[in-house]
Amino acid sequence: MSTTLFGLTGAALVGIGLFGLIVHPTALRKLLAFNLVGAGVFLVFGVLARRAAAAGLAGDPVPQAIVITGIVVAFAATALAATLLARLSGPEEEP
Amino acid sequence: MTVSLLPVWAVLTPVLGLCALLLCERWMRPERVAAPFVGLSLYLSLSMTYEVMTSQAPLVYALGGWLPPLGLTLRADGVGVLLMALTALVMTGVAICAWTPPGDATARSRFSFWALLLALWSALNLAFTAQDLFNFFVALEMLSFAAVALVALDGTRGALIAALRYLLFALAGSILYLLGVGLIYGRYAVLDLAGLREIAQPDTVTLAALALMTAGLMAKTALFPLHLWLPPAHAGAPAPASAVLSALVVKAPFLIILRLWVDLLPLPAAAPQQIMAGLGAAAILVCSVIALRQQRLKLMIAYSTLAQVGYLFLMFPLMPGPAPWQDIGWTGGLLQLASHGFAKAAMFLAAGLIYEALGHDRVAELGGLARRQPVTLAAFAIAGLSLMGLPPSGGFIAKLLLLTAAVETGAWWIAAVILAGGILAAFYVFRALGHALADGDPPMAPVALYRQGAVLALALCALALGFVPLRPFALLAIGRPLEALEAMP
Amino acid sequence: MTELLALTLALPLLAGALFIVATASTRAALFGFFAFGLFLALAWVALDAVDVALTEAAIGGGATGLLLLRLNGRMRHPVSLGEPAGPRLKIAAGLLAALVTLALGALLLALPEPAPSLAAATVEPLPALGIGNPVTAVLIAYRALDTLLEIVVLLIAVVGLRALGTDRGWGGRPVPWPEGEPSPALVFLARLLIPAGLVFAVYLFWVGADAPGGKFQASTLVAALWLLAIMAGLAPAPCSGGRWTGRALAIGPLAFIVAGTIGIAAAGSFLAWPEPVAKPMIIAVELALAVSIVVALVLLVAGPPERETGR
Amino acid sequence: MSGLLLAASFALPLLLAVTALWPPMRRHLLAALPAAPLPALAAALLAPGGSLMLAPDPLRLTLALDEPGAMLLGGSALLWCAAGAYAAYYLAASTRRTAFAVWWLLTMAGSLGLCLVADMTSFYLFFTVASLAAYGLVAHEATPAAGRASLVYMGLALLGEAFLLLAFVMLAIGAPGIGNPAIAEAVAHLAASPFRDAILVLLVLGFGLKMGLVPLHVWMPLAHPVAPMPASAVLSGIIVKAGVIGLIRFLPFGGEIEGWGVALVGLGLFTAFYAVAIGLTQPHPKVVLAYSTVSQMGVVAAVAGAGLASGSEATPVLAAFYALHHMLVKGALFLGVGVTGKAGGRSTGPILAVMTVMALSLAGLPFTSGALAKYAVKDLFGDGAAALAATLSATGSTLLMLHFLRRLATLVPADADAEARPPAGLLLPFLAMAGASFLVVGLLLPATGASYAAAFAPEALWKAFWPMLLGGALALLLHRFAPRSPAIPPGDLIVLAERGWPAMLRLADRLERADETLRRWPVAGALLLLLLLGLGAAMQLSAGFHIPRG
Repeated sequence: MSTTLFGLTGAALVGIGLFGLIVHPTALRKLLAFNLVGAGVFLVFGVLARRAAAAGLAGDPVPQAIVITGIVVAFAATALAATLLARLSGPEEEP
Repeated sequence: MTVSLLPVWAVLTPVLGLCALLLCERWMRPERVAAPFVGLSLYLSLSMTYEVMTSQAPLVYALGGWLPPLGLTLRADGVGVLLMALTALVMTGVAICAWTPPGDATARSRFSFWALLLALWSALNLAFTAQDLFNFFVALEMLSFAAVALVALDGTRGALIAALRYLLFALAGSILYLLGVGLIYGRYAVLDLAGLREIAQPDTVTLAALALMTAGLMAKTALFPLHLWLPPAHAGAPAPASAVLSALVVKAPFLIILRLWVDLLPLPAAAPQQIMAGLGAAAILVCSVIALRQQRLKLMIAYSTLAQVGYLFLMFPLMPGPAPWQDIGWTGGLLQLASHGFAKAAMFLAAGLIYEALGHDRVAELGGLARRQPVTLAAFAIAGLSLMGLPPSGGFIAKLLLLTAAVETGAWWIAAVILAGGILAAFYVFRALGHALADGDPPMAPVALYRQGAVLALALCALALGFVPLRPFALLAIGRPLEALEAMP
Repeated sequence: MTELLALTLALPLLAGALFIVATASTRAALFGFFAFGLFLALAWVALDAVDVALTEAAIGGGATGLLLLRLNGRMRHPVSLGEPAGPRLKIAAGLLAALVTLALGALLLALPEPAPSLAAATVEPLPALGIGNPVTAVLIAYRALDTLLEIVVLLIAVVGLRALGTDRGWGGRPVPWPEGEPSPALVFLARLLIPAGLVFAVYLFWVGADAPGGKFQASTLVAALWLLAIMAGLAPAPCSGGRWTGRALAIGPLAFIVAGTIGIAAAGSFLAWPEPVAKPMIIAVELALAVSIVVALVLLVAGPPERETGR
Repeated sequence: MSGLLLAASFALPLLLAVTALWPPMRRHLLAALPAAPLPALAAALLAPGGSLMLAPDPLRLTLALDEPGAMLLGGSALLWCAAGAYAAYYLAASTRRTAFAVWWLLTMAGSLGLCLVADMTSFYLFFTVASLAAYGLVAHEATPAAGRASLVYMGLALLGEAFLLLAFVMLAIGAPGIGNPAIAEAVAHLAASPFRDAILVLLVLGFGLKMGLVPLHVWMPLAHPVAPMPASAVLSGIIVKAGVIGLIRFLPFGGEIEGWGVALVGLGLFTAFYAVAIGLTQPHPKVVLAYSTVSQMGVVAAVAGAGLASGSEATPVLAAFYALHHMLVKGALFLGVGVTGKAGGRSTGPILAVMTVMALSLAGLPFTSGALAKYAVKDLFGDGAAALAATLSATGSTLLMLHFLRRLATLVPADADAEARPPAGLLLPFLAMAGASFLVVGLLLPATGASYAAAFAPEALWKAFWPMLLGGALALLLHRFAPRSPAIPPGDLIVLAERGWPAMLRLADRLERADETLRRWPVAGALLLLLLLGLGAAMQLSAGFHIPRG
């Protein structure tokens, strides 16, 4: 039951994040919204892992490992986007 | 199937090149460091193609000896080696063309270009050989990050904005894809395509996961109407980068869609395929018309890419058989993919040389080009031939096969769209050619002949694909249907 | 009881998400994101995924939040990607997003019971690998290729980030942060936290083989400490084109590939760990990876080089 | 050996075109034009019946030279030679002569290759090369008129290609085996194809466009006159014959499809008279000649139709023979228009005399190639109304040609001094073509199965002559009594079609604006979700909802 609750929370986060990603005009807020979608998706993975608990483990380690990889990738994406934003909001660079 | 380490090295050689670039940054010129890795990767890809063609079996490797569903495999089948060979040849052509950097190149842009080029190569080879849904995700992210940085390489405001839009939209696509992967795992606890093929059912969860992955990948491949990011990104990147982006990078997500729909769960022909073909048709018609109205050569070529991506999506309803890889629609679509790869790479590189020579790429002011850069222009024209789908070219054979498939399946509207797209493409190519052949004697910077030759060679590759026999091409069926790896022999 | 716990975590998550999307102030949204990250990490603990919780706390909430907060401080004007959506478009987007949420929720409820699982399969080979934490085993053995390429993703991100810098700053250091003299309190805090944090990081790294923890978590902690030191003026930001930076970045993937190649000879397969020395090899590779990850993370948070070398 | 000669027919022009990439060669390219068609000429003389497999089985690119092919190949090669020599002089000072030469050589390669290919892919290849490369010839002058003409030409040529491609695909589906069937094999299965009627419609549309069958003729009166003189000659003489070759190769003569034959006869004869009527209103001699080409191609189409209806296996040779006559004569006439423009003084009389003979040859003047051509094909039409109409088409041609000659006379420079004469570089090719029309067509008459004795018998001569007399009389009457002819712009129907142009532009504008909207971030984002949900719903519906059970 509690697992399901987290699953539904994940689904809601995906929806909220997608909405923000679509309608927010500024890029920084879009980036935040993307991270919300990411959090929702990862939470869904966590729920899947928890549901698949077996063999004495509290969760299936494969989706957990995938989430760890996914979080790092999402961070790299955020860093790249942040750099672009910083360049764009800074003064015009002489070539 | 043959157990072979070649696919692993094909993925890792460019990574080693990237590491070498980082290690040697301070004392060697980046192109010198990258060159051996470019050569080695080319050799690996071509020898894999040779291996697969001679043995008629895919090359497979289970990493660490761990079999799916726990472990990961890399597998180069017929389609995989075709695309890897395409990638290798295009990359080599681009590398030759970028060997002498343009005059305004800086240490930053040169180092970054070569490093990102190798990164892209690794990502593409991974996308073409991976068998695991999450492995695809990693490949796509490597691809997107490298591609975004390439788009922004010139550092102009326009390029930066284009890169940002590209990145954010690609991320939206990836996250939807990842959600689909999650649902598949929750349903089957398997992410390996061959394993899934044995157990997957067309039930609600599986289909929803497929829809999520497909929609996410469509955003990444810039299928109309999800194309907002592509024109400014491909037109704003430095020309060699545009060539790789347009010719190769948008193909990787498409190939994954194709594999999902063919390898994972063979669906009976129905509404979804028609939707995909419908979007493809809209892409062809709308984007060709817009290409026709562009004032800048690179934007025209970018819109042409959108239209040509549309052709790829026409193939979904055109392979209705139980073994789609035996249908001519399959051969036609994949030939379209390959010939567009060569032709578009040649076209963007030609546009780049034209830009270098003239200092601009305004279509209306290309006069005098024919006299001063005949080789570049010939390459542009030959590539254009393939885009128009005129003989003798890979584009023609591809169009012919798709057309035949459309007639055979009674999809008359698809036949009409293919023909109309060819006419529109001819108009935009001839428009540019007509201006280039006009009188004029603008000041022009010299461009080394070997670079023009590399572009011509790529265009001739597109031409050579026109001599593929007009029938289901045996190479493209090697390794299908997927078989689960039972044990490491 | 667990339902209550879940509810106390889920509600703030939802409220936080809504706040982040709805608030007009970007700064408020960013602080909201920090809080959100904290609750998210707790949710992961509640889901019995401590490994993920650590990663989420360190990277998902911590490093990302830090990065964005710093970005917000540096931005002179907001960057817009086109005109804002009109009311009709907003309603349409809201409806579509709600539909996606509903569909996704329904799908999650429709998943089969009992859930298929690879948990048993991941446990079985653990003794041969000499590690006790199955998540680490997935990362370093079964799906080692993913992990190797994930480091490559970080590498690409660093290369991309440098590519996005200015020509003037090429090969130099990132701009200092905060600009000006660091506050004495921060310096004091840094001096206090850094040694303790380093000890904890070593512990995390070491237990990662058998218990929750591991290279990522340890590396992020080290990276965070380094950033703290940079902020406090106790350590320089890494020089992006520097000799050691390049070496540090390359050593992780190179060590992984070398170990993989040794696997061909010693265990018959690329990226296989030869049984007697599996654990030491894994630890050596993880150490190399940790070096690369720390440097990559610091570079990614610190931003592209904008200062010339030698200044 | 003969096979190699066949390959050289199109390979030499192609190779010459490629040398344009090499700067030192570029200067001499224009001068090399007359030599380029020589292998084709040799092939037409030496290699009829020869064949060559260019690429083996799966591709099956095959060359083969049969009798009709040899006729058209030889005739084309002759005209390409003469026009090439003419062009070498005519365009020597042009700044765009290299580009002209490249387009010229590509067009030549396509048109020559078209006469000798036996498989469908190669046929489409050469057909396309010929028709698209000719775009460069039409557009060469870079005037607004040339711009408009080349755009219309291009659009219709591409439309024709599209019709043909679809027809070929449908044809190949019925043919045995997969891949690239030989034309003859595919056509043998045409009658049994489920797509038979669609294929025939598309073939007639595609080839009719090239030949200028009404109402697909609209590009010709625009395109032929705006090109440089030698290019007009090959456009009107040779390129339109691509359609004739297509009909010869692809219509199933000897099959049981009488209705289609009758329809084609009707379409052809209607074209023949319609073009005369419009041509009579045109002031410019080159435009009149273009309408005459439309009219003559109508006759050829009628010949093909009559052959189809009667099931006569000789039709290809007869149609080719008629086309050969038209090719040489029309080539000479276009070259002659340029010569007339340079005439003056004592040279005027002889030049106009030659032009008169050539012009009336088109109407079937006895002892000219026209009389022989008309004599050869007359039996196909039988005795009915079609035969009468075909005979009366000569009356129409007489009218049109007399009109042409009147308009031509206005071109002679009024102020030229008595010693003025056209330069030899223009005069010789013109005279050579005029001579060739007599010689070649005369020598080839036996190939059609007719005998000289019968062809020159008084009865045959009278049959050729009375329609011309009638035409002459009508011309006098028209000249005397007819009101001033209405001003019909060249291209007649195209003017109506061009009314739709602004609407097309508006549509394109609208598309561009729609694209801008779609590329707005929130719109694209919402579309992504919409697509996701739509795709998902479509997939669920097509599979039927089905909840998984573990």
